[in-house]
Amino acid sequence: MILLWYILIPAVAAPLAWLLARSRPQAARWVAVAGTALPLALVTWQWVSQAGALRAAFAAHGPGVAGLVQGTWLADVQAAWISPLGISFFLAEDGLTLIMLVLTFAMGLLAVLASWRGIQERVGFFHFMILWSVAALAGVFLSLDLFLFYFFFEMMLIPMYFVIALWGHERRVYAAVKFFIFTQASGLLMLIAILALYFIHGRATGTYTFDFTQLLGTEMPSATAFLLMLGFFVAFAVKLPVFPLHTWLPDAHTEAPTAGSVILAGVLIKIGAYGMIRFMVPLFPQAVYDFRTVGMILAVIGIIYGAVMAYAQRDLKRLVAYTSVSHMGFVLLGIFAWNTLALQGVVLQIVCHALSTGALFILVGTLEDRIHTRDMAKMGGLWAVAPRMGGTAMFFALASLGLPGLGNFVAEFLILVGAWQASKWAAVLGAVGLVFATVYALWMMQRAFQGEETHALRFDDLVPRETGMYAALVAALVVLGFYPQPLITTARQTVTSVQQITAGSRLSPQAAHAPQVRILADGAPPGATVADDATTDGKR
Amino acid sequence: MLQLLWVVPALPAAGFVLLALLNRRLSRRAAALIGAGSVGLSAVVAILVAASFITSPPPGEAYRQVLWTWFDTGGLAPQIAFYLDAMSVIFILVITVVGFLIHLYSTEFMERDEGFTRFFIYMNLFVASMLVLVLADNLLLLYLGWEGVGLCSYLLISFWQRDLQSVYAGRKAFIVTRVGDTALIVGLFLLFTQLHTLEIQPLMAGAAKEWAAGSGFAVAAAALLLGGAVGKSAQLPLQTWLPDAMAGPTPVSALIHAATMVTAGVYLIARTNVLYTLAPDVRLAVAIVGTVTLLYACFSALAQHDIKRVLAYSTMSQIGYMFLALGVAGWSAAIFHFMTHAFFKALLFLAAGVVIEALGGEHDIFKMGGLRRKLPAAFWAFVIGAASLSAMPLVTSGFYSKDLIIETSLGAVDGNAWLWLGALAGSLLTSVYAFRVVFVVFFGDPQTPVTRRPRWRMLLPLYVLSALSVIGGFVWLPQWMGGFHPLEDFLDTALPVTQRVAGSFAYTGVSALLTSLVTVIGVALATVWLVESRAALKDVAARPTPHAVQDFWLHGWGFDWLYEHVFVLPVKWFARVARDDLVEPAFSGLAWLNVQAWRALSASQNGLLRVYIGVAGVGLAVIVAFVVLR
Amino acid sequence: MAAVSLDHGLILAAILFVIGFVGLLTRRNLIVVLACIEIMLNAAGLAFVVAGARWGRPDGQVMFLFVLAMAAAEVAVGLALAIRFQQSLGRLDVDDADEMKG
Amino acid sequence: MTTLFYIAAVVAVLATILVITRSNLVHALLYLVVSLFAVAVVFYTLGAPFVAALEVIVYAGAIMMVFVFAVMLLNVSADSPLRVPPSAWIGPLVLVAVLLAELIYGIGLSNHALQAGEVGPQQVSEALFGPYVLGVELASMLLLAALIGARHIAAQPEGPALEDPQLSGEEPDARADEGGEA
Repeated sequence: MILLWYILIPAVAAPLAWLLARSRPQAARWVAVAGTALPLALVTWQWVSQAGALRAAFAAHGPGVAGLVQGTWLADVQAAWISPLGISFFLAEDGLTLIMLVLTFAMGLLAVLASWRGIQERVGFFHFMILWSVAALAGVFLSLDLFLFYFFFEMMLIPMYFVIALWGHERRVYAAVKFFIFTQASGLLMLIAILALYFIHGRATGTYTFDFTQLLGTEMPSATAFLLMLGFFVAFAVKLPVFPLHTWLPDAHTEAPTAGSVILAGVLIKIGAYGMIRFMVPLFPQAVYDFRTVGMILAVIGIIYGAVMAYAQRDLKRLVAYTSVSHMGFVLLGIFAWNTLALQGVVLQIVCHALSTGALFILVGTLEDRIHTRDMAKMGGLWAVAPRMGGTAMFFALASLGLPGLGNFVAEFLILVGAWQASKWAAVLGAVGLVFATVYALWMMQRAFQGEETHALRFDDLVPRETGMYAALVAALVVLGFYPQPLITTARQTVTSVQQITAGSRLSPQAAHAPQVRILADGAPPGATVADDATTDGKR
Repeated sequence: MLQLLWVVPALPAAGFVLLALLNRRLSRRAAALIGAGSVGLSAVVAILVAASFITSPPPGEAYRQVLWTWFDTGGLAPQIAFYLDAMSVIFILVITVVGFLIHLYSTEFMERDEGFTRFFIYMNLFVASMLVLVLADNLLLLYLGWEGVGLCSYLLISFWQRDLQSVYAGRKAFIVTRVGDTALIVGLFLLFTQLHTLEIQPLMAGAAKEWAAGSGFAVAAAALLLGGAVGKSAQLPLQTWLPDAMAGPTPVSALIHAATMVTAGVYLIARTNVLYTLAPDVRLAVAIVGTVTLLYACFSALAQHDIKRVLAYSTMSQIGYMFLALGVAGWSAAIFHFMTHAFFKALLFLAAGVVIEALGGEHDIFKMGGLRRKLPAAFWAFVIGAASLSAMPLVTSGFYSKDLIIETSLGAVDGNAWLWLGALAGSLLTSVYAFRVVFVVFFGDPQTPVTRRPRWRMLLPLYVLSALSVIGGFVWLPQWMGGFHPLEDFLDTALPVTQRVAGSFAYTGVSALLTSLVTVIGVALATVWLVESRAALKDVAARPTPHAVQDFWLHGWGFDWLYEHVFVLPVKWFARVARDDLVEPAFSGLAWLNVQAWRALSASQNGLLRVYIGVAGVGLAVIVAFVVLR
Repeated sequence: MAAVSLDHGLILAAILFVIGFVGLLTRRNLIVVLACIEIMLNAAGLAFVVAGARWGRPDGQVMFLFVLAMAAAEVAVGLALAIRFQQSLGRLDVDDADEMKG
Repeated sequence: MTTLFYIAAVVAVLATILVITRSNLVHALLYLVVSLFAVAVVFYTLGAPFVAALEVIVYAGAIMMVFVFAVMLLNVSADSPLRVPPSAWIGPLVLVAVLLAELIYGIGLSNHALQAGEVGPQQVSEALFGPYVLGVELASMLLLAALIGARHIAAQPEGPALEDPQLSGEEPDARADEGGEA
């Protein structure tokens, strides 16, 4: 039942914040803090209390670790909802979900804190929207019924639309509509794919159900599977975003208020990665395998193109937005590599990117609050004015370029090592992307913070509330850089189980002509990767 | 004592954290104390550890200390672990001792700078990273240190952030080395995928076991690591960043861009020597890269008139010697030269720093002159350094290490006469440019008034380094001088012994004689050249106008121009063209089509009822036609 | 009684209908437009009656009655509109009422 | 009877053509009455005396009277300024020619004979109040609605009711605009 609380607490806090703000706007902020901090505390508590189970899963041999396969979840809720159509209210939580929930609530809290001063208009409605989106996001990560997933998936769009359209910057309506159209149109493709899957499975077995665990392994012609996979892929690719479908992101991130950018970059786009790992690949392993070359090419293009585009921008926030495109290219690369290393890297990248890019967005937001511009041509030499801010920006710029010792490096390294095992060229080009990351990160520092201060900008350095936020993020990134093991252990259950699900697809002849390609191979004889991990475990 | 190994990098790291957290709340004195003190303590601990290592060697001549497992997944489980063997002992000693001296020097050199604390934050981080680099037990941790020093190099080159020139130089340094690092990290992918570990010792053992000599994997891995090494060590073709890196404060140049960081490539190759033994072609490439770079840098150094750029090119050239030594399997010789080079090059930079400070930030050697009497300490330090750099026979440490390399380049089984000739020629040119600087800066007539004289914190490092530059070479005397070589014996516990051609001409002392000869000739040439142009030197404006060749050398043989046009400008051009996103037109085109369709359809809504009815009639006619003609 | 051909009855209805339609398209006077609509409705009613007569059934006539009721209602509203039209625009030109355009 | 049908048909067509071509409104309406009478005759020849009677009473009588009243009320008998140029007739004529051709082709000239005999008022009434009683109720409601609607529309407006300013009112976004800049 604890899972229900994750959705209910923010969902109940949302109208409460709205109502209370009528009399006292400040009350809405505190309600919003409570509405995100409470589930955050709850999920952290759950994490700590389940640490033993997660570690056991990490050390275990064989398929005992697999929540998805065995139905052994950390927690789950299953209730009939619209039974005649086979729709159930099915929430379940495993390691990956846990991480995503922590991320969601942490980013939600951060978003609330980051807009403490910036949002003065319609305070109640704003926090209503933020809490609503947090609740919907929690729902997305928890639901295992495809219909329920789609329900939350669409539900989360609405508050984001309003957040961008009402509290955004100059071109906010354009950006909001663009965001909505992109996501909605691609979401509809996914709905079609879900429905097709529903009917195909229903016809074949006689049970019409949206239950993801039952839909796994549905038999269908490979061409059909490929089309359905594309439906899912487009929806998640728009979210992620993947190279040719990314153009909504710079606009949305740039025009959104700070809180919106934080949630967008921190959690919302991660749905793409989550959906691919959780749903797309397990449902259509063979089709994903067929699509892999294209996927990797798109990933690599995204990495390099995003970085070059970031370098090309004048608008600081837009620059940061494009770095997301680049970083999400790594995520896509890792997903298509589909082995333990790459998937662990993806999970780490999801978390670290949320922290580093979220921090950069907050930083740009605080800067904009102070100097009322995002145009880097009007900045320069800000380090001299606000050294703490400069140092903070430097830190997160370095995190962005993948400096070892920070979490992003571990993530990118794992992804690239995993990708190397799937495709050498993809890994090499991904590594080249790191050079471009250096270019844009240092360029950003130079344009905004270094050089002579010529624009006579004077403003306050970071205030304690901001310093506290950044300190927490810095600490998290450093800890993840030197000891990411807790995350890896937590994600292991998911990473192993999704690979076991896809293991069957290797029985197809595809395996024969690609011996050195290790996609989907790690789990091939069930427990191959498990043995891998276990040996290293045993040695220590 | 060996258990204290982790303290060596931890102390500067702690200093970094402390300084970074307290930052502005610290007084300059406190910052200096923490900054220099932590490195000093680290040096003490390093000496203790080294002493303990030497007096009671651990089993297997190596000590491994595991702190914790970094992460563990999919068979990849690198640890935060340190590995101490003879080679890393030498490295940590040099890094901490020279590092401490330079920190001490900096407390005075930087005392009037507003970013005093920030300077020590970066410096401490650098020392910590460098120590991690040389102590790393696995390649991933090494890479962490590798990138860490690169980062500090960037931060310190662009330390004076108001000056966009230095920011640009820092950026260039980071990006160019990052290109090399990309090769290195790809090498890591390859090594891990093939050999299933990144721990250096098992990796090397595995490579020796699994790969045949000259096998594709070995060649690829060695070549990729070489890519990383040339980037970090400023060898051709990734050398362009080093001269520009001189935009940073002089102690930075001394520590990072002379003594320690730039030699990381040498360390890497020596550390992974098994791969290079397995890939003789790549090792030959290392030797060729070294030789070509050393000659290239010598010629460039001849034409410079910024004192620090001369030293930068000389650093490049000396690292070229180290690469040459590595290329002919003279592993220990390279480490030996690294050590002496760290002493005399740090000395040269610190002396140059004294001069620069004294003249109020003047870098141009032709605006110096006659400083022999005004700054005697700097003069003698610089002369000792220059003599050591040019391998002045017998009395300088540089002679012993460089001579060893020159000998090895001919006498090792992989050596050949061409490399030897190149090394000799380089030695000649080195003494020419080194003493050219000495004569121009310290002799002749004063050009710029001296405004500041060094005090003890700047002088003490000069004295210590001068002494080390003289005596540092006596730990490995050549065979014809009696063959006293404790350093060689020590390093042989960690590195393979160089295979020598028995009875080679190289070891007879004739080669050493030649080396000495070219050095003396070089100094003489410098004298003659300068005496001839002495008249011209009186007037800065009448400085010998650089002719085409000199100009070509001055600008580093046009590499900057080439890279600018081949790599930088295309990317910039693309960035400018694509600023509004190349994909965007596809989507905005879709939106445009929609708008056009809307325009067209709304134009038909003209409000005239009769027209609507007429259109309805047409529709009716069409429908009826369908019905009746069906 | 020599029976009238069904087809001729229907053709008469069609002719009346299209004449009304031409009027609708060519006349701008609102009253005439309404009259044309009456013609067309009447033609439709005629078609019903003819069809009813084909089978000797009353249904066609019943439909005609409904058409009649509708025509009456339409005229009532239409003429009321015409009065308002005249009052606000000063004349009865349907082309004047073109403000609802895209 | 057949002859009568054709004569009435010709009269009806001619009168109708005159309706749409007369510029004088009253003339046009009177031709319309003629047309309606002719159609009433056609109904009679088709064996439907009841609707023939209704055609005369309701259409030609009541509805046309309403028209005439309206014309008198508005005092717009002359239509001359509203004439369309003759060229504007070409399009509609072509269109209806096509339509008519299609209809005639569809109806065919197959000479289906009609059922002989007439369907009297009694049968109509039985059908009307038997199976179609719901339709009758609906028709009565329609008439009532039309009555009320006509009264409402034609009533003299009190104040500017038709010019509704709400359509061009301020956008909901207006406030947020200021908010965004603040």
